[in-house]
Amino acid sequence: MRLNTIEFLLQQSWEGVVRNGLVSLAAVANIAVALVVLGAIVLTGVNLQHMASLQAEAAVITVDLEDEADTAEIQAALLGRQQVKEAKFVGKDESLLKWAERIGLELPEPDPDRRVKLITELLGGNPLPDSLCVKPVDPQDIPAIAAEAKKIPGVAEVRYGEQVTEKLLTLARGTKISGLVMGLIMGAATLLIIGTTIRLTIYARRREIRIMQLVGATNWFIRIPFLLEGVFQGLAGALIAIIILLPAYSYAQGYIDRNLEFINLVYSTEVLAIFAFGLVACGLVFGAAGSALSLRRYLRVV
Amino acid sequence: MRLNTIEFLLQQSWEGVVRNGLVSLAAVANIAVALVVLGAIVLTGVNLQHMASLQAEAAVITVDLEDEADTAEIQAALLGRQQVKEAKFVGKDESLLKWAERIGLELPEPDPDRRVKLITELLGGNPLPDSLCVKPVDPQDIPAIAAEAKKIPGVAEVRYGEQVTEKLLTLARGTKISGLVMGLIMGAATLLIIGTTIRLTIYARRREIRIMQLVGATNWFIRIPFLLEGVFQGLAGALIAIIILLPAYSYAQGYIDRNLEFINLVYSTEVLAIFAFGLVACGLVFGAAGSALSLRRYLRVV
Amino acid sequence: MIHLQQVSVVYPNGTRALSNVDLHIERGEFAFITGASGSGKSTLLALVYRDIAPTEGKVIVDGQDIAKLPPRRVPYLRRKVSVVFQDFRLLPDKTIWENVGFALDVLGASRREKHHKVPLTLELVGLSSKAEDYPRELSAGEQQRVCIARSLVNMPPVLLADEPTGNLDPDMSWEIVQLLADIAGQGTTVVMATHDKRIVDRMGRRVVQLVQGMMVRDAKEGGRYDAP
Amino acid sequence: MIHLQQVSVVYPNGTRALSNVDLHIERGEFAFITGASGSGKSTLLALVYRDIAPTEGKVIVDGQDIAKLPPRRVPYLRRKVSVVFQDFRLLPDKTIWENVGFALDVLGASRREKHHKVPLTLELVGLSSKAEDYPRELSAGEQQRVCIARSLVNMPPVLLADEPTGNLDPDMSWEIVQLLADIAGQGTTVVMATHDKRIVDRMGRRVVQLVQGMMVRDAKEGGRYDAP
Ligand SMILES: Nc1ncnc2c1ncn2[C@@H]1O[C@H](COP(=O)(O)OP(=O)(O)OP(=O)(O)O)[C@@H](O)[C@H]1O
Ligand SMILES: Nc1ncnc2c1ncn2[C@@H]1O[C@H](COP(=O)(O)OP(=O)(O)OP(=O)(O)O)[C@@H](O)[C@H]1O
Ligand SMILES: [Mg+2]
Ligand SMILES: [Mg+2]
Repeated sequence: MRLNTIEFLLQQSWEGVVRNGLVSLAAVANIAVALVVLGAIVLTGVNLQHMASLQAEAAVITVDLEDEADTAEIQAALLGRQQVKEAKFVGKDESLLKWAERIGLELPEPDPDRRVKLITELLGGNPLPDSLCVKPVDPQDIPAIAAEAKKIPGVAEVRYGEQVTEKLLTLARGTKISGLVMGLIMGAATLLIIGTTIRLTIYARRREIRIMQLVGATNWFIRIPFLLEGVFQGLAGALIAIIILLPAYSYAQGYIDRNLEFINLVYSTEVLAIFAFGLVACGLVFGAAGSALSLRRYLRVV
Repeated sequence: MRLNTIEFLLQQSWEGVVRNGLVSLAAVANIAVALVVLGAIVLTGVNLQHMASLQAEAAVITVDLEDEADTAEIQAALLGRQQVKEAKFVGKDESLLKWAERIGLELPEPDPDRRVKLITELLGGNPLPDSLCVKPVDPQDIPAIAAEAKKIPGVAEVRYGEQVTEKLLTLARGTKISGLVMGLIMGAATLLIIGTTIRLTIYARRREIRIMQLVGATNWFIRIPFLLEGVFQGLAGALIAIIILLPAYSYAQGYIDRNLEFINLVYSTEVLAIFAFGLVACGLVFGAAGSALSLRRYLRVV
Repeated sequence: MIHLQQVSVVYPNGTRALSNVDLHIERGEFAFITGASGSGKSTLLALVYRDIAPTEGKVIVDGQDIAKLPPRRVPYLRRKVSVVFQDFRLLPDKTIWENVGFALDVLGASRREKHHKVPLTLELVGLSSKAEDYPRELSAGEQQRVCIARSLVNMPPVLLADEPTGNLDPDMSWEIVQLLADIAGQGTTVVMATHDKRIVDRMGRRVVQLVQGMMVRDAKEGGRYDAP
Repeated sequence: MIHLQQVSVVYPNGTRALSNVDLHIERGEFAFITGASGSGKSTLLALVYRDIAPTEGKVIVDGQDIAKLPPRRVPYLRRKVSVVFQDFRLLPDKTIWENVGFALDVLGASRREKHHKVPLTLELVGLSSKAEDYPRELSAGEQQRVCIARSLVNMPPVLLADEPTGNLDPDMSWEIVQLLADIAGQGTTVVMATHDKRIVDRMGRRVVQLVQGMMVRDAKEGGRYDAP
């Protein structure tokens, strides 16, 4: 393409944006709203996922051992499975101390060994067994590991807070799936809206396009200003979305941090930079793709 | 207005929808997407609010009494306040039994009285005080009631799980506010999008409008088909939104009910009917208002 | 019927299109407006159907000073003043039949009235066979005749025709002008802007000539295209 | 330069616009197309700039059978064939200057070339003073001259003019036709559809007459508007 042509086309695109202020406004508003919604969904999904996995990561399996069991052998059996990350031995005395602490039993004795002795006396013996504290590589595998562990000889009982862990895992899975579905639907809707909006702008200028064709302009010559206009609009929409989302998120993060410590939002400059970059990329793709698809239809007939 | 005219205008509007399929599609898609997002926000907000208040409702204040306190008098003092719904006496033995149950102390004794005796012996006395279990009318008032209760003579200590209750209340309040803000923003964005889209359709047909004016059509004659077109589109958008949202919500509700019993979604035909009705109303208002606002600007110059 | 008193028009971009024009046309009169390209003929007609307001002077149509007409009254003026536009201005999404019927629709005419008048008028301009076609499917001359039919169908008291024969062959042009003269004979005031020397000379009616926005000639009877 | 061989055109709605037309126009020739309204003049021209394809027959322009031209080659044909459209077709968002310049833009002309050619061409049609106005600010005749300027500015090998004087006064019309004749003298092939009997008779050039889509007359030299 000649330099004259390139200069002319760039000027055309810019004039398009300025002259068709109204049309551009509609497209930019559409893209911005769609990206805000899409971005909010992504942020929510990422955070739910993050929280669920944080919680699930803390999940362990407690394997109670029979009195005469061979601890080392069972430990080896468990660690032999790929899904198991760690299998720490926890003696019955240690468990007893922890239990006493948890129920708030107040004893005037600071030395652990003597505390154990005191509690044992108080209860007339230590009712707790020795156990192994097993950490999985992936929290998803907990039920499978537990089922396997039960079959090992010398294992008395396997506990892992079925209720909470399974719920959290379900929640995490549900979030991932529904976030993906919502994201896809919103993405499609965004493309539809942008596509129809741009198609509408082209429809509004159908006579001009036809005149250009009649005067000998190639389809690309006509297309490029529209495409660039779409890209400009996508960019503008993305910037607006970022200007709305990032401060809102940062405010929400601060508010939650101050008031609800048990919720833990992702907030690293790196993640947010990637997120902003993603929005801009989406805006560009949406703008360009929307224009391109709409133009295809309208310029088919020469 | 004459019957002929009304007939003509209705026919015009319908033809507008059919002939400008593309334009209509854009507007309907815009409205549908906006309403889906708006509806999802409303549903999420309602449910979070509902869950938070369910949890908060279970919150109670425990007022520990001094040994020689006049239980009846303190009870009367508490019940005298409007914010207090209930103040039930809980004896120290009852509390001890509950505590033992909570920490999983296993005793071979089924009879409550003798269990109390056994535990008391085990611990060398019952360290727990008598107490009053106070329920507030509105969970919001818990901190205030607690502060007041502390001042009553004969009250040793006041506990109400500050942490959890306040967090839940904060969460509920935050949800309400951010839902409202989000809803308002989305509503404004929707109006903007619909307005610009319809303005775009009018812009695309500016020559026709001008011709009609030149042939002697009054502004209302020109406006009504556009307005009705907007109303049709709003209605269509609302129906699409309902068709997407209600089954999705019902599916989500079923899924959560089956997998996550601790989450409790609102699901009554009545609420959903109101919700659907609200969507339709929003669609109508959006469609009509969007057209009306856009028409005002474009028909100003005769 | 139409009275222009010391009318001047200056467009927003500064172009002076009319200067101090004084023109009085009586009910039922038939007048030609002639003048070179850009001399202000269309501007003069646009004053009468209130597409533009005069910068100076008065425009009185049917006894009403329309310079001061409030916008919401304008449509009612336009129902009395039909226009054959130089660029046709047909509604692209309506068939020929509907385009002509539209002038009756705005009056709230009944279906029966439309079904009586529209075909009759299309017959007059020789377009019965094109009734169901859309404007884009017609030749330029055919579109021009649709515009003429639309301006005739509601039998207006005033008919303005802006170069109504510019896209018609000489025979057809002559027929159309005869038609307009007939209508003038029935009491309609007809003003026609034209470049067609042959028609003006052959008709020998009143001729108003413009030169750069100024009225330089007003030949009452037996007028010719060129000044004698 | 332009060869129509047994060409027929039937529009999608069934209208038969041309029937078995055989027409051969040589390089540098100047030909009039005449015929009543709706006789197929615009259709004939539209075939040459490939706005429509013939239903039957061959259309050969500059040695190329354009009925089989792939869509992406069409713009290049149109740069060789300039058209003065019956309805002007100016770009509403561009000034007169830009509208005329656009015909050079599509060729990738330099800024200098445009600044040399555009004012010169506007001067030719007498519109230098309107260069910065928009089409809507011009009279119909002025718009028509802009369209003429646009078709001249890139000095095309073929120039089609569809009723280029329909909105011009007789003097201006004669000037424009002289201009077209000059261009034909410089080697451009000019085909002009017209209803203007006076011009056709005065020019005495080749006249092709259509009646309901059929070519009924082809008067090579000294042609007159009406058959002798
Ligand atoms: N796009 C179209 N679709 C259908 N019919 C058409 C179309 N364009 C033209 N016609 C018809 O084809 C015939 C020839 O039209 P054309 O425009 O070639 O006439 P013309 O000789 O240019 O007439 P005029 O002098 O009025 O411009 C007419 O009967 C017209 O109605
Ligand atoms: N909307 C406008 N804004 C600015 N100037 C205008 C406008 N319309 C017309 N003019 C200018 O006013 C003058 C008169 O225009 P008008 O259309 O009345 O001429 P006309 O006599 O009808 O010409 P024609 O025979 O070419 O149709 C012209 O110089 C034209 O450029
Ligand atoms: Mg004019
Ligand atoms: Mg034609």
